[in-house]
Amino acid sequence: MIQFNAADLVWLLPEIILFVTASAVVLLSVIVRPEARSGLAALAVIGALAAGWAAYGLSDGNVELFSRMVIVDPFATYFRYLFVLAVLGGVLLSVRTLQTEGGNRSEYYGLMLFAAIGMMVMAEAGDLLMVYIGLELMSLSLYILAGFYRRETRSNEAAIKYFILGTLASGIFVYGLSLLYGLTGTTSIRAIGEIVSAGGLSRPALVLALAMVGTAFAFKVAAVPFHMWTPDVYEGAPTPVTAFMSVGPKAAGFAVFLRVFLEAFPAAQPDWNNLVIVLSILTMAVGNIIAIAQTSVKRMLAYSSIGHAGYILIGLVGGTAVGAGAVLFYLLMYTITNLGAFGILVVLQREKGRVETLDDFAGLGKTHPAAALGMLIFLFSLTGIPPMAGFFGKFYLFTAAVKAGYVWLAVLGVLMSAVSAFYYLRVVLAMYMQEPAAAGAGEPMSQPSAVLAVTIAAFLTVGIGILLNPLLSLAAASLPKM
Amino acid sequence: MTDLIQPIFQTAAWVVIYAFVPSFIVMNAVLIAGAFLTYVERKVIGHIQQRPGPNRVGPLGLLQPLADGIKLLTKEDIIPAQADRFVFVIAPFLSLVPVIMAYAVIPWGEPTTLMGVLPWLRVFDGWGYIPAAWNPFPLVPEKATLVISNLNIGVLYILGMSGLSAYGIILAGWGSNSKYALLGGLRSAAQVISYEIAMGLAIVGTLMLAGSLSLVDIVRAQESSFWYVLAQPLGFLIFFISGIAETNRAPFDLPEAESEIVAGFHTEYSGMRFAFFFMAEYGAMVIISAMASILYLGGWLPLQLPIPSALPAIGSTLAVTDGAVRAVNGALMAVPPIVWMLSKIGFFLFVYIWLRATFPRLRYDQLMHLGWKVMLPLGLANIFVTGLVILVKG
Amino acid sequence: MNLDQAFFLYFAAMIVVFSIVTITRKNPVYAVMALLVVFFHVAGLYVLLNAEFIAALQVVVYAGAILVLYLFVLMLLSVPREALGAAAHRRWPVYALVGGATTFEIALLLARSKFAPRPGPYPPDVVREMGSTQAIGTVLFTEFLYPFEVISLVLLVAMIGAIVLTKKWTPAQGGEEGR
Amino acid sequence: MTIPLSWVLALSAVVFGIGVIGLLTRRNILILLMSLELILNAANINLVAFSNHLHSMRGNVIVVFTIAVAAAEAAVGLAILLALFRNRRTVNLDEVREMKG
Repeated sequence: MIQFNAADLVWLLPEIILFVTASAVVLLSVIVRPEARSGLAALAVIGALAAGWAAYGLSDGNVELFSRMVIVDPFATYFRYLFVLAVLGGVLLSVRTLQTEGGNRSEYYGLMLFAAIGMMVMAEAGDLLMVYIGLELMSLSLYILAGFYRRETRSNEAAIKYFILGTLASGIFVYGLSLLYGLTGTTSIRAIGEIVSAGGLSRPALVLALAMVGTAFAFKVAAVPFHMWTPDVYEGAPTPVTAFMSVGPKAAGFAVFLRVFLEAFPAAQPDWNNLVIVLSILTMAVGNIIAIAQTSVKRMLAYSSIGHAGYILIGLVGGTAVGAGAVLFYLLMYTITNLGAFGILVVLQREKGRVETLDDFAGLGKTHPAAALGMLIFLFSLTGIPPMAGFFGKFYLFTAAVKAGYVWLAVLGVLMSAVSAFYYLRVVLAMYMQEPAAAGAGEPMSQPSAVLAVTIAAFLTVGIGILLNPLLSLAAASLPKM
Repeated sequence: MTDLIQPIFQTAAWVVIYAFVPSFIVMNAVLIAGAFLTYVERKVIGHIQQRPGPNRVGPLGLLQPLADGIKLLTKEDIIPAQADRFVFVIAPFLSLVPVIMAYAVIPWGEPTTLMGVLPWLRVFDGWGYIPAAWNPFPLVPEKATLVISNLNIGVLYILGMSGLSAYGIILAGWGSNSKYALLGGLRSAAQVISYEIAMGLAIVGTLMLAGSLSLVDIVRAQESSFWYVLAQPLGFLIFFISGIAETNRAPFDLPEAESEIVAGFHTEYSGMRFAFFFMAEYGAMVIISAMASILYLGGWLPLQLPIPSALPAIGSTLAVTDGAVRAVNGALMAVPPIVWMLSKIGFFLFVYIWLRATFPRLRYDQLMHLGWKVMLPLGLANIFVTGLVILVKG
Repeated sequence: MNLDQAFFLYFAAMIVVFSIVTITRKNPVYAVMALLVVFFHVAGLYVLLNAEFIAALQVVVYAGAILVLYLFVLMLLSVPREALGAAAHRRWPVYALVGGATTFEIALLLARSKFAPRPGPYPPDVVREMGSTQAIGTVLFTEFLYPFEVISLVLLVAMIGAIVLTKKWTPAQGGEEGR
Repeated sequence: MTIPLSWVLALSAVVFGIGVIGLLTRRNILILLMSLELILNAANINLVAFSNHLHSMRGNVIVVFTIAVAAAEAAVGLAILLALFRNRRTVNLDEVREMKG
């Protein structure tokens, strides 16, 4: 029996705030005149900030609610911050492009907020069912967002591909969930952990269930060989959505990865460890190597984000606390940097036509020095050049791998970073060494909100060194229970 | 060997006694009733419009349905050359079968001994002619409930079956490979789906009061309290209006709007296949009427007048004594339950026909507006208020 | 073999056969009809497994709503009949073979695995006694209250999404997409 | 008088497999969506069977949720398909190949 206590709802305040804001945005978008709809973006931003503030207010919580369905602990709080960041970035980047390309239908912001709720539900899940429902809430919102520019065929294509493969992933997840339920008689993550630790379960079935659940997560974080949707979807979706999609769902995917694998299956660690290693190597290799061949910067960033999933997977190898902490820290760095990198693509967008190919970046250093500098910062950070944020992230990830006894894996990670430098620097070369292409392509349109978001991201990326210690201790304090 | 045969034999006996015989009776009764409903409809509308209606075949034209049936049976069976044969042929069945299946959970009256037949069957039991293991008769109860199967999810079952009616319609439209048929099919399917939601929501109020999904239990619950039409007037209205729309009857018979899209989804059908759609429509009307009776008018329960002295506020102003009312109630009680049930159904069927003769057809957007923007919110409000009342009353 | 098992075999055979029919039909209309048969037999299977509420849900939601939606969209698309049947993948025999082998292996693995019963509070007799509707309702609105609330968000998002993606678009009104 | 659990599991695995094979071999998006429904149904069969086997209601309740999710997915998937069809006039995934790389 449940002990329902209205006071428990306080712990869900961030989600409730987001939900109220999202509903208000969706309802108002029917009423408000088209020219006033950017005001709804402001409303969404305020809602997200309020949710972040509420999450901060609840940051000392460590409770289990509603028959263990929800766990609000420092781990969940950390991810709440992360998702608030992601949704803030997504909304700020969208304002102008939505008006020009997206038909100016502001349900968009509502869907983004709903997606953020889904991510939070995933990160807070105390039960595999909640993981599934959160996953669906997030994914459904994102399918719609990916296809939001419905008159653009690329957007349609991205949506349908994302939908089919995403739904397959969630189908596989439910199947795995059903097997776990059959094996343990429960779906509560902690209870599964206790029963698995006690042993005596049929091993092949357990491994199969693990593989299926893991496959679904691998789909969501775009790990090779479950990445085939990523490039097309990232390229075809509206750029602000891509920015959001490349950080939010990835962080959410890793959140449940950590929660489920470290809390429910530490006992089965030998079974999944090797799988994670293989996944990590493949992901790094395929993501980084195929990225080299790309001429579209957007698609290159898509492959690079696959590669980054590979680095993060290193942190999971061994299932150590240090590794988990490094993953948390890296996700923050990655979120800021990747939002910024895609943000530059948005900022450069012209009234007609996107800016995506390498040629578009030629001579950018001369024509738009500020944007070029921003891009330079983000690319350096993605490569992992000090003192950018990405460097610290990678540093702690690889250190964790070394500490866990996987020196060779860390070396491989560094090597792959070197490979990635090649294609990142190609953009930098194009920006500063090449002559600008013939004029006439038009000027980028003015997008104050997107510029604001990118500027903040740039400052954070560069200046993260100053905040290093508090952030590290925050990540360290936010580990899942192990 | 007997391990296998005996249970199979007993199950077979069970299936025959409990499923086959009642199903056979109900199915045929429904089909015949449906046929005569067409006669009644024409007669009633005729009188409303001051015409005699059918009056040539048999006394008062009573044999008209028979003549119609013979005509439809002997008519040439046409399948359009461009039609998708398989879909075209199967659609009428898909339309009729769910309707007939829905009758499986409709209770028609109190448990009865079937005028003493059942106890008599049990007599065989003691004679010892049949080895005990092979004897199907111990399965025969003292009294049979007048329902083929008292499912504990009866209401959901009916909703499921009514949801399936969309298939027959939509596939008939598609299979005919004709514009009018397709448009009619789409309209009709959209209508059926839209109004099914409102209907489901309307029923929820009743379910909350009765605390059961079994139709028999819902009637029983009304026996111990009062007819739910008193507690759920809004739900009743929503249910019945949605029911009319669900069965594609006037004033919601857009799928068949002759002036716009010929005869809708069954434009291309003739002969017996056409008759199937017709029977499905009338069968569905009876189902909706039966559901309305069961959910809101106490099913087979007799009408009982309130005793004046039990109503202190108005009782004294009435010029009737308790004794008179009790006498009337007693007389009403004496009427067999099944007659009550059938007359309630008949009442609703009459309302159906009456509405058809009275109201002009709605436009399609009006229909959708009514379904989604009036019925649906009202249905939700009804649930909300009902829940609130139950909560307050404890 | 007893009667339940005989029923199970019938349901299983129909489910498998019509699942195969579903994925092999050229014309999606036929696939929908085959899938309808599958859903019905799955519902029958649920009744055998003491879950008549789920069986009703299966018919009402899957057969009565989801599949009708498929059929509806199929009609709305008004795809020319010739273009309806998109061909199979070029290498389909390979996929089918690999998929079949894997399926067989998984089926074998699952059938051989031991799933020890951990008797909970709802043995079949109890469920039959109280009715699966009540049993499910009791658990759904107590232990599963929170997911029940969150699932409503999922449905809300689906609703918004379906409207946003398909609502008729009219040519530019004031330079923007009309509503 | 019960059905062996292993039979049901084998059945669900086969249905799951048929769904996956359909997903791999067919190119018609509508049939792909139907294959996804098969996969979900396989999982549901498992859950109901385990629920019966474990004497717990949890599996049945989860099925209520998966069915709701399936409805939501169908709505969104078909909406996306409609939007795609309006632009491209095709339901063949192979013809939806604008992006390469």
